[in-house]
Amino acid sequence: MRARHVFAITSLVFLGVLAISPAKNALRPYRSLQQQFRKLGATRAHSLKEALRYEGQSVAIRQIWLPRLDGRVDRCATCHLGAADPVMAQAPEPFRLHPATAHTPSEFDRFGCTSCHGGQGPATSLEEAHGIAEDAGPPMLPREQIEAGCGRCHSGETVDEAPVLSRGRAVMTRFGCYACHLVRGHEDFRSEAPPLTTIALKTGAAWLRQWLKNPKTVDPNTTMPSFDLTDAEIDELSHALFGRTPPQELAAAVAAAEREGPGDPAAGKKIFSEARCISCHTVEGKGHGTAPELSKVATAATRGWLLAFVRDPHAFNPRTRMPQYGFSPSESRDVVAYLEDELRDFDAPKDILLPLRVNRTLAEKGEKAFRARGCFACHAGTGATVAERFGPDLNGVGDKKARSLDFGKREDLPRTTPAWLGAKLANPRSFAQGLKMPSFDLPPDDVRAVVTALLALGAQPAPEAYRSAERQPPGVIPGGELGRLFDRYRCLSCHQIGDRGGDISTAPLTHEGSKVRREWLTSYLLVSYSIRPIIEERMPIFRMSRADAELLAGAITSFYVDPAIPQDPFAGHPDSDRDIGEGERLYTSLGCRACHIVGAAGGYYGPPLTDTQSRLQPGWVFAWLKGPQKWRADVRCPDYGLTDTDALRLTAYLETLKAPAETVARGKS
Amino acid sequence: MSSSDPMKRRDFLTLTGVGACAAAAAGAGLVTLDFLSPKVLFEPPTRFVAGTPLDFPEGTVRFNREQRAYVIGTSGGVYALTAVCTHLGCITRYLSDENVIACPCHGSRFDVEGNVVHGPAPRPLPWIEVKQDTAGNLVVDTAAVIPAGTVLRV
Amino acid sequence: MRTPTVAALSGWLRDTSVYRSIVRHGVEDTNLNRSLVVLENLFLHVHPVKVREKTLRLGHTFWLGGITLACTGILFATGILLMFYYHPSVPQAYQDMKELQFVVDNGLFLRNLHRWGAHLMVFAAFAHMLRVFYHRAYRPPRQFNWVVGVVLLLATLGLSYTGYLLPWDQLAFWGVSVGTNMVRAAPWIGEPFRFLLLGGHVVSENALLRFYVLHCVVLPVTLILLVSVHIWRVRKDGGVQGPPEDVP
Amino acid sequence: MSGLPPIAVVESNDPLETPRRVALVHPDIRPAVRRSEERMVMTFPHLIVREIILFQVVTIALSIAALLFDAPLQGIANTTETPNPAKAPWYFLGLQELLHYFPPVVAGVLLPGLVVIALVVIPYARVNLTAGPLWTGRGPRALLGVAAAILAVAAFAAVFDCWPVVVPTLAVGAAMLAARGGERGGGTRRAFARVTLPEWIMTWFVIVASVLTIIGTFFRGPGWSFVWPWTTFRTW
Repeated sequence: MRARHVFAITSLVFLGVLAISPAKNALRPYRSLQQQFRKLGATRAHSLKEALRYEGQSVAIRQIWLPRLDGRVDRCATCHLGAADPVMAQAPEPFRLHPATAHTPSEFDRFGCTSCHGGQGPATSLEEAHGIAEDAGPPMLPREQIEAGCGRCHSGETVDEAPVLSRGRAVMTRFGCYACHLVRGHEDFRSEAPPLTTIALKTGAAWLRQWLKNPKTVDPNTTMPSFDLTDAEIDELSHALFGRTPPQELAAAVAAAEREGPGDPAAGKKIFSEARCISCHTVEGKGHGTAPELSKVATAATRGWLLAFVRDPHAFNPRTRMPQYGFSPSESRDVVAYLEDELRDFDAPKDILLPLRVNRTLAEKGEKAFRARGCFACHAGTGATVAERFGPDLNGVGDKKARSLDFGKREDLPRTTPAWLGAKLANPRSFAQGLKMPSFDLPPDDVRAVVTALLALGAQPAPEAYRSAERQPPGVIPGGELGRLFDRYRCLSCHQIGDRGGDISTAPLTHEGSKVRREWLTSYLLVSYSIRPIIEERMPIFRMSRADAELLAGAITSFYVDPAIPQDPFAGHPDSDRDIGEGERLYTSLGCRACHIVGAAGGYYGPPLTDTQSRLQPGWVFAWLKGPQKWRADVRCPDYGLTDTDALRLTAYLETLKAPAETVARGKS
Repeated sequence: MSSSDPMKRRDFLTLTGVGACAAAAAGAGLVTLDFLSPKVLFEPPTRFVAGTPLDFPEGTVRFNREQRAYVIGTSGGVYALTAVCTHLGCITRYLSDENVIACPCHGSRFDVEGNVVHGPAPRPLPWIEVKQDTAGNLVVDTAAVIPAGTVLRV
Repeated sequence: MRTPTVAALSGWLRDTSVYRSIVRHGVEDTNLNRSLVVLENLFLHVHPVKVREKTLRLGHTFWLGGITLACTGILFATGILLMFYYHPSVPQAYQDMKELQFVVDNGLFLRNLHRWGAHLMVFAAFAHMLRVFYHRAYRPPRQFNWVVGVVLLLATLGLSYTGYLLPWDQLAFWGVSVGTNMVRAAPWIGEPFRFLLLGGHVVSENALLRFYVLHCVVLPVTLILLVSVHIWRVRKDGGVQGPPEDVP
Repeated sequence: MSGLPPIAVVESNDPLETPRRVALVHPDIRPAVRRSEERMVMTFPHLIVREIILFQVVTIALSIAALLFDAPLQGIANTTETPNPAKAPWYFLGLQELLHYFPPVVAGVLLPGLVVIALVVIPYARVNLTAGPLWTGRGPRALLGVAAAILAVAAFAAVFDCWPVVVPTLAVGAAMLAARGGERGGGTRRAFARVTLPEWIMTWFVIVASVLTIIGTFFRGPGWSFVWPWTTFRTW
């Protein structure tokens, strides 16, 4: 009978089909991996007991559960069985011991795996866990951007041991990404870009046209991106910018300066050099390069504007990093005469600085373009605050799924978030027509670094318990008269104080009060000199008044003091620790001479130590010798691990070194 | 199996079909049991760091609410007791005035070594393992019951 | 091919008093005993003892009602198992879906079975309804059973739709948001009905819990009752009815 | 009404042959009650074994589907990120497609409500019980009426630009009109000619619902725009 045949067959098929899923389940890869690991562990074990322990391990899912870290569940150790097992050093993957970092292998129980590596912690198959599978969540961070993981908890601008992340964050700040994009912790960011109210006083239509076409070709140092403007847009924007009414007092200052007599270019050249302009600016590429290239500055701006600007830059742009020098009227005339004489484009057309006759209609269109193109985000007027960001919110960009990103025309890209971000930074408008983001023309290394910094931006901030307390204390800037001086000389443009400030200077001011002597600092502020000749960027001579210098020196030496640095390091130590001869012997045997100059001999890498006695406080010298990296993480000075006695003896020796003037005087006599 | 023996063939087919169905049902039952047994647990870890030996001078009784355990310092060292009453599983509390561990549910009382002083509790409170890790911290494992009287010398 | 051992064993089993207390009839080798199999079994007694041979043919009904019922059975079995690992709360519901895949043995298979079974059930119920219509099998005395069938179809849709939200993923959330927004269009009752259904004005954890209760208790119980009525009526009306020319 | 057909009463006292059955017959309904001479078989094992086979086949088919295709699971529900397009489950996509054309009250309430009511009343509407082939015994007035109804439905849909309704309506309408006088025509026309009015309506409904569902499922992309099934697009 047929039904019986069918019944027999379907029953067998029924049994067979139902058995497939349990069979698949029994053959899941992690089970065989765990069996392999048992064998590997048994062969690598150092003792029979240990080998038996490996053999006895049960096949099971292993997980780290972190209720306090977003309830994270990481089952990576189900396959990566040797990640915390020293026996598994150099073992084949996936069993290899995790490389040593600040948090591993000791703190797996605190951080799990995905908090740094990303990927899908709860998954138990390679494709799902690494995020390769179609419907899996965000994939693991590529090794190139692994430091993004650090950035999830370490929100500071610089993160020790994460150079790429730190660089990415620095690039983002410098190029003002936060002006258009909202990022947690940078809500109050304001761009340094000048408010564009004095264009008509400063430059001409032809120059502005060149600039708007592509700022980088005019000034390679600029952080202003290229917007690929059409000729019509450039025209409209020019009319708009020339159509703006400059503030009355600035217009008067420029007009008055225009009428002043000529200066002395030769004297100006000397002042230009003393003022160390190229500590920030460049001239024909020489210099630091965080401020505009000056070789053609006289072609970009009128004489009156230059003169007025040099005298009071902060009136023109309250957020500029340029300090206000104490030039006398004739000194500033001399400087500008030098600029006019030598730093100009001799091939430039004659009419490059001719102003524009403003057409109201075009100007109105230009103002619209100014908004539509997002110019206002950086060039916000003085008082205006940015109510809503021009660009998209970047919080959570690190958690974006590649599927939610518009790859548009970029068929060439791998469908991953890092690839998309990289392409967006390198060539923002290659995805589709009419995209708003301008092109910053970053070198590939910077792009990689910024992608790392972006991937660190999670949708949610790290839980309170995991947020890193940055090692740098918060930078406190005094108010009142002192604050005004800090502001006037823009100390923070170059120096770091705590977690704030620029990175041009190698001397942070955070502990400056414990470091240098007050009298030395006063004279240094008045007439600075190069402490480390090897470094191009040097402290300018501000031509500040003695009163200003004394006030600043006094404030710095009393305010920026680290209580951990002893005033007198010898207190409580036996007199034998002051053994100068032993200190000198140490100086020679440790090879300090290779970098430092004492007397007439020594290397140029470190600062000369000839004037240690008058310059540095002994407490600082001692603290530094005990561990230079504690004070500047990137310093090359080796940490010799000196004992207190040795460090004190060396300090005692260095404290005998007299200022060069005295040495010279002694030589003469 | 020949066609001349239709009766036997019918029986064979029936047996095959019913047998396969029975096997499938039995297999499904086993797979279901496997399905129902959890493969991962979200339970708090049984090991916790109680502090350093210095935190437990003689006569200290510290109650860890989360882990339901007492860590007790004596002249000889440190030991730990579970705080779960052996009667019906209520959480006991330490009364420092009387130096006893008392259960709020049915009035059982234990001394600080876990012995029943009074009440319905059938057994003394179990002693649990205390170890010292490499950093010198005391690590208590509430899941590891050890013989009463095992004091960690510190 | 039945070996003597099996025969002996089976014979011994049938002789035990326990077996005889459960199964009261003898070996199914006579028509009387075969009738008793059906008559004495709670689950089989919806069947008559004899059926028209014609109704066994595939083309008669295409077995569509049977497919729907088989789906129901599979869905009940898999659904009950899935409930062991499901918490109707946010975001645990979603994490449970992941856990089914990652750590629960055969969890993903059961979920797949439940999902595809649900789709097949909706489809088979539709097809069953069309088959009955074109065969004019709704005619007296089966009018009311047709109505029961329509309600069953709605219950099936309701089960499928309430289950759609339970994984709490994007698909679920927005599918249900869009669906319940359609209800809003109904004048007067639309808004209050949606409010009751979702337990709020938007799809939230309340809605998840309500859908869970509907999906796991209210609708299945309704379905069991109505299916019983439906099948009992079929039996009372003389068995399944095929093409219109085949009126028994 | 006159000329009732003779009613044959089935009478057999042999329960093994024919279960006793009483049919109460309303004169208007006229079910053809005939004497049954059919072969009967024992429910056990003939029906039961088939039922078991059916259950097994359904289980096997679903298991294979479950082994080959994983149930979809997207990211966790996010109230702030609406996928584009946001689609309801497939059996509601016909409705969602309708909502694209018609105002919500029509597409979301009126039409589905009408469909459910129509389904419920099917066995109680006389037309469903008595109807013969559509054109049999009907004159040109019926032709006009049918044509007018088709055009009215098509025109109503066309007002809302709802071509997925207009086209199948006109197609089914054309088939209806072609069926007129089809008894003497070729195979297809002859088959059409036997179709009753309720069957035409149901067929029209099924085709329209299928077309709408298929378009909604496969041909709709971001912003409910028309896309080809193989086009890839960002889902949000």
